[in-house]
Amino acid sequence: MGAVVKRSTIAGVVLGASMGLALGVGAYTFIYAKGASYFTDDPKACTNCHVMQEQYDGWIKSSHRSVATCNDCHTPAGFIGKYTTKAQNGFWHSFYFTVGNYPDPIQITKRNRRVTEDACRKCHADIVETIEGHDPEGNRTSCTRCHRNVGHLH
Amino acid sequence: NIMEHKQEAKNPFFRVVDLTDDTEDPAVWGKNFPVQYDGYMRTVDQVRTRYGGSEALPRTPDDADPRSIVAQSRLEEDPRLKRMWAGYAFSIDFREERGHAFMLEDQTFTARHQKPQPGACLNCHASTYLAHKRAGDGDIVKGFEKINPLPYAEARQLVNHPITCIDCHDATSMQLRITRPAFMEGIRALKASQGISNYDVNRDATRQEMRSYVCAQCHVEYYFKGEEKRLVFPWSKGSKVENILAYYDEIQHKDWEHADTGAPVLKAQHPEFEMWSQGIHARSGVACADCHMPYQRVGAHKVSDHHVRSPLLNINKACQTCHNWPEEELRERVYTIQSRTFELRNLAMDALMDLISDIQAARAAGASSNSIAAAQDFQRKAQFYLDFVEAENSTGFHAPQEAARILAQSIDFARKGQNALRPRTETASRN
Amino acid sequence: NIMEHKQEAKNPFFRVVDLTDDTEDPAVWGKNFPVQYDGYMRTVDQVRTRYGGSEALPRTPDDADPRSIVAQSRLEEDPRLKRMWAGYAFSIDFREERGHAFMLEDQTFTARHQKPQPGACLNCHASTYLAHKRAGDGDIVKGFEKINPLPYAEARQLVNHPITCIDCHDATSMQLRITRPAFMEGIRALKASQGISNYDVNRDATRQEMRSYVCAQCHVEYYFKGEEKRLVFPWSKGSKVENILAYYDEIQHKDWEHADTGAPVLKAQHPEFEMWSQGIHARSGVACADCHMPYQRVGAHKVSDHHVRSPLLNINKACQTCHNWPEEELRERVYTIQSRTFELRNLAMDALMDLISDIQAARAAGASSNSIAAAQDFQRKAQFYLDFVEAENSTGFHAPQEAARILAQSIDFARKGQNALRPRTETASRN
Ligand code: HEC
Ligand code: HEC
Ligand code: HEC
Ligand code: HEC
Ligand code: HEC
Ligand code: HEC
Ligand code: HEC
Ligand code: HEC
Ligand code: HEC
Ligand code: HEC
Ligand code: HEC
Ligand code: HEC
Ligand code: HEC
Ligand code: HEC
Ligand SMILES: [Ca+2]
Ligand SMILES: [Ca+2]
Repeated sequence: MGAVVKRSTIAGVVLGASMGLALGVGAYTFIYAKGASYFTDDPKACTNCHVMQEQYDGWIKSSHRSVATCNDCHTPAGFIGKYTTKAQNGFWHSFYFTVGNYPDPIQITKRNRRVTEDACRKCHADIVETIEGHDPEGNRTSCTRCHRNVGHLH
Repeated sequence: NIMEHKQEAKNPFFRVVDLTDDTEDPAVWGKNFPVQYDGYMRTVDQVRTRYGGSEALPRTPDDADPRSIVAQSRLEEDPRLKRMWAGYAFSIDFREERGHAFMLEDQTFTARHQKPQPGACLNCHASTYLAHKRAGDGDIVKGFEKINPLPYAEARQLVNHPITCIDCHDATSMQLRITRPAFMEGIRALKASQGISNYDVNRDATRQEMRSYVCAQCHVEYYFKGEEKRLVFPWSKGSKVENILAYYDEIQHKDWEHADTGAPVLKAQHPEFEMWSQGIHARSGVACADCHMPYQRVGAHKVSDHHVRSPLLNINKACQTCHNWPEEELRERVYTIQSRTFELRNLAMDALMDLISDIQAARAAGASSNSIAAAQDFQRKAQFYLDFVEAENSTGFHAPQEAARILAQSIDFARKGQNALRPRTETASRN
Repeated sequence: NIMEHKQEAKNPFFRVVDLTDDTEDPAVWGKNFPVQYDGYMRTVDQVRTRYGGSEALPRTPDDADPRSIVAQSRLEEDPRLKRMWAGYAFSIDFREERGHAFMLEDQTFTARHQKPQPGACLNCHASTYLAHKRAGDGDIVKGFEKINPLPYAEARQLVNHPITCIDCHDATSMQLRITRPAFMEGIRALKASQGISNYDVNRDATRQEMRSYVCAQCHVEYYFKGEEKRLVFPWSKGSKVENILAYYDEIQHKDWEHADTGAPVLKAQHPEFEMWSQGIHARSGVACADCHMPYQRVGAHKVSDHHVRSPLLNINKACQTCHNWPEEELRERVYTIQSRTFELRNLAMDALMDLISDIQAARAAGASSNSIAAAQDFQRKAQFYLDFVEAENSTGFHAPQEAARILAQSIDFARKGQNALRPRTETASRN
């Protein structure tokens, strides 16, 4: 019993410390790297992190350049969803950017791919209604399997 | 116009008629889904590609065969095929396959019926869902078992259409579903060989898998098992060519005895699903329907193009959604793959002809039965491997390197068979 | 850290030293380009992949060969190679190739020097740009012609480094450039065969082409022409295996006479460029450097990873920029391709061994010189085709179906060679 308590206490301390560290770097990153612009819909906000330059360049070349910005595809619909996703992404963004230890090329996470695939349906519900209509939940068509270049043309 | 689109958008389809699990006639389904029906009806088109599609050849109808148009004869194009299948029904009549609209009449009138065929043939050439359901009193597996052993002509009376909507779709939800007992059993055996037990395809398959599985009910290698003529897909050891041959070897199955050589040989038939499974597209999750029934825009909607055909006749929708290359370039990529396959297919065919000649000669010269048996076994292997690619209808495209590998093996088998009959010139062999 | 990033973004590099067209030492270049230099120096790493990379094996240095570490011997791994090359220097010593850092010492100390080798060898194993320039008084082609015919040991004195920066880069613009006369001439001949006359690679190649051409200066099939030992890439009829064989047949070139059979045979060597040219990646404009020197992010910049190596040791950067699949899946895709190639390579190797045994036996038994000559010609073909894939270092990955096609042809040649020596058992042949 005692051993278990002790171990979880240590775990708690370690976790707390690393959270603190992460928040610290997060704050530094936020100010220096013009993080405030992160809360806007301006695509340049994302490229303030030059690591995102490639996606920006790809977006500029893509068919959606004039119809959708980053947030149209990478945040869920609705204010709360949008800003929790941003907060969550923003935290990891700052953390990885500062620590410098992230996959390169960057790869979208499962969760965010889902967000993005939802975004397609926000705008294109009409056209895909026919092919989606009879689809059981959780077993849907992946738009990017065919349209992998719409958001970013690399 | 926008008004119209908005209108359509709210009504993905007009439920003009009520479809039930007993509605067979596609024209009735077509009332609710006119676009899909329209595509479906266009499978009568015949256009040739370099290695695929089909050519519409006029013929004079006669009593035995009322068809006024058929596809080109493959036996006339390449007489080596006749010799490869000497003694088997395929050496009598074998044509390039054409669209789904023709499946029932092409089967009914093929001259292959000169050898008696069973009702099991119908599984892949007719809308059998309701026939099975009726014959089995609601149990399609029972119906399947009843119809399989009937003589073809008798079973033929029980069906009315080539494949129709109800063979692929659930009438109420329109979801894809598997209706063929042979595939339910085949895929269960295949999954078991991969360590997945008790696989129920209609319960466990994902939607994307279903977009290939509905095709794999027919576009696969098969045989009729035992007196019951049960249609079986020989996948319990796996679906690669060596697994299937091992299966047949184990049960000592032969399709026929070769007329020129006496070898107990096998014919492979349209293993599109098996070959595709070994290719990079399957590995990347690209389904048969993605290429052969690509989405097309119709008004404000997307629909699957039910005009099932060669993707080379529709490169724009079939390939360019994923591949950003010009149409001409994509066609060239396919032709490059196909011409390599065709080159090796011809090499393997020549090797097999040489082996057949050698066995014939050796039997005439009274060679030892041991060496003849060895050569016959090589013929069985060479023939099955070659046929696996020859019968596969993409001329290698579905899995380019795998097709070449199989043909290389076939060449080696055929030539080794010759060796078995041709001893070295010396007596003491060295090293 | 961010501070640093912003800083770096403004200074793509610090010009610490002035580089000229005579700066050979890579350490000097490294002052301006520390990251590239760092990668370059890491080509000493030895890590094995399933079929590639290399293994660092300790050895006891001796007078003839001071190396304390070498790569694994391919001859020990597969003794059939010895017999395939019987009578040729390759049957004495042949190892898995390793990183660029070793190219000069591995060449200097290979036991293949038991057969005398010319200075031409150095073209691909040393930084020869300045050696050529000096020997030719500023004209590298003249220098090339002078050094080629020298005995190896003598020529060896004229070079100091394995490949260095100046062999690939222009010292002032840092642009890629071709420095090897053999490639300038080879690619001109190849383009001419495609109807493009007077091709000047340093003038006409695009930047993306250069990202492969710099490698194609060495990773290609070659031979030494005539007494001048001119290094020649045999591409005037094209660069596919049949074009190259036709070239050698026309000039009746042989690399050596096979010790066991007396056949006038050819050895293919590292035709990576030729094989890649037949693959889907080349067709899609993917260059050697895209996979073997992918961009990597260093601070705010992208630099080409000068640690040239197997992409399987760097899948994330080498493949995932284009292919959105997990690392494990990408590795499996490569292994699937390679294991098919390896399977056929072994089949072709066995067929060739069988043919060699048969020719040996037939010669011992005093078979007709006609049939022996026919079999020897088949050996020449089978050997060259097999070697073309065997010597190609990607185990088929660079062009999977093409590699399989070549091996299938090889098998057919070898087995037909056996037939040429083994008459049928009967007298009157029937069809
Ligand atoms: C039209 C929709 C769309 C827009 C607009 C868009 N993206 Fe994306 N983005 C995607 C999709 C889809 C993916 C996943 C790519 C994949 O699956 O290959 C993605 C992936 C990413 C990734 C991960 C990299 C990867 O390839 O997985 C980053 C980073 C990214 N986007 C940033 C941005 C930025 C920054 C912008 C604005 C400049 C932007 N995106 C605009 C759809 C979009
Ligand atoms: C503070 C710098 C920074 C800013 C600002 C930034 N990003 Fe990123 N982003 C990163 C880094 C670093 C990564 C890689 C981390 C990882 O892979 O999880 C990344 C990864 C991503 C990914 C792929 C990983 C995932 O979580 O799916 C997406 C999508 C993405 N960013 C979208 C955006 C969008 C949209 C914006 C603007 C609203 C944005 N980013 C703004 C630094 C930033
Ligand atoms: C903010 C709304 C919005 C979002 C989100 C969005 N799109 Fe679009 N999309 C549009 C509009 C508007 C057009 C028409 C653009 C045009 O005609 O140029 C369009 C056009 C298209 C087209 C046809 C043109 C082309 O690029 O081929 C495709 C395909 C498409 N979208 C797919 C997607 C996919 C897949 C996603 C999700 C990854 C997505 N869209 C997300 C608004 C959006
Ligand atoms: C299997 C491939 C495939 C998948 C998956 C797919 N599409 Fe498409 N999509 C296509 C094809 C093919 C077209 C072009 C149809 C045409 O031109 O007639 C298309 C066209 C479109 C268009 C443009 C129609 C136009 O002409 O303006 C949009 C928008 C679109 N798709 C959105 C989506 C969305 C959203 C999803 C996910 C729910 C999706 N697609 C999934 C193949 C696909
Ligand atoms: C990536 C695209 C793609 C996928 C996926 C695919 N095919 Fe094909 N298929 C082709 C091409 C290309 C051809 C060659 C057509 C030609 O030669 O005209 C072909 C040919 C065929 C043919 C012969 C057509 C003719 O015109 O004679 C049949 C039958 C076939 N495929 C069935 C299938 C089945 C069943 C599946 C799934 C198990 C499948 N295909 C998956 C692209 C594909
Ligand atoms: C009920 C059995 C059955 C099913 C299910 C089936 N097919 Fe077929 N298919 C056939 C038969 C039989 C033919 C040959 C018809 C003939 O030649 O008369 C054929 C022909 C074809 C052809 C050749 C057309 C031509 O012009 O040469 C293609 C392509 C094809 N099928 C693809 C598919 C695809 C894709 C699916 C699934 C979406 C599918 N098939 C489902 C039995 C079937
Ligand atoms: C497992 C499914 C299946 C069974 C069982 C089946 N077929 Fe087919 N058949 C196909 C498919 C798929 C095609 C189209 C592909 C091809 O021709 O290779 C086809 C094509 C044909 C064709 C047109 C091409 C040709 O070969 O001339 C005829 C005729 C034919 N079948 C007759 C028969 C007969 C007779 C039987 C019974 C002995 C039979 N089929 C059993 C699936 C099947
Ligand atoms: C050979 C099999 C096959 C036959 C026969 C068939 N379908 Fe389909 N159908 C498909 C496939 C595959 C899809 C794509 C399903 C998916 O993506 O989940 C589809 C999709 C559909 C859809 C959904 C919307 C769309 O277009 O993607 C409708 C509606 C439909 N079919 C109606 C019909 C009708 C009506 C008939 C008869 C005239 C018919 N089908 C015959 C295979 C078939
Ligand atoms: C839904 C997406 C999709 C469709 C549709 C599709 N492909 Fe592909 N194709 C892929 C993917 C994924 C790969 C594997 C390479 C990769 O991961 O990028 C591939 C690979 C290939 C290759 C290289 C592999 C080989 O076999 O040599 C060729 C050639 C090719 N496709 C041609 C075609 C043609 C022709 C069509 C139309 C008949 C087609 N593809 C349809 C997604 C698709
Ligand atoms: C699309 C990626 C790709 C391209 C383009 C490519 N290669 Fe490779 N290469 C590979 C892979 C994968 C291997 C196999 C590595 C292994 O087995 O470890 C390989 C193996 C090699 C090897 C043997 C490496 C070893 O570890 O033993 C050499 C040498 C080589 N390639 C040279 C070249 C040259 C020269 C070119 C251009 C003419 C080229 N490659 C183009 C991916 C590529
Ligand atoms: C001057 C000749 C030359 C040039 C130019 C050259 N190579 Fe090499 N390469 C060699 C030699 C020689 C070796 C073998 C060295 C040894 O085994 O000691 C080698 C080995 C390799 C290996 C094998 C590494 C291993 O671990 O097995 C790869 C991969 C490779 N080269 C790729 C490339 C690429 C990519 C380029 C162009 C960017 C290139 N080479 C340019 C001569 C060259
Ligand atoms: C046209 C360029 C070229 C020429 C000329 C050349 N090499 Fe190489 N050599 C290479 C490349 C590329 C490799 C790495 C790939 C491989 O080993 O297949 C290599 C690898 C080697 C290796 C290491 C692997 C092995 O075979 O044991 C030795 C040793 C070697 N060469 C010796 C020589 C000798 C001796 C000569 C002269 C007879 C020579 N080379 C001429 C390009 C060349
Ligand atoms: C085997 C050939 C080869 C050698 C040797 C070589 N490089 Fe490179 N280098 C390349 C290639 C290929 C590129 C990519 C050029 C492009 O994309 O245009 C490159 C690019 C570069 C660049 C441009 C920035 C970048 O990283 O893409 C610099 C700077 C550079 N090399 C420096 C060096 C230095 C310093 C050395 C010696 C230590 C060296 N190189 C040796 C082939 C080589
Ligand atoms: C610069 C882009 C790029 C890079 C880097 C790249 N590929 Fe590809 N790959 C392609 C393209 C383009 C195709 C052809 C299919 C297509 O058009 O989508 C392809 C096709 C393939 C295929 C299917 C063809 C075949 O030969 O079976 C495989 C497997 C593959 N790539 C694996 C790899 C691996 C492994 C690596 C890393 C060693 C790699 N690729 C690096 C762009 C790339
Ligand atoms: Ca056809
Ligand atoms: Ca190696």
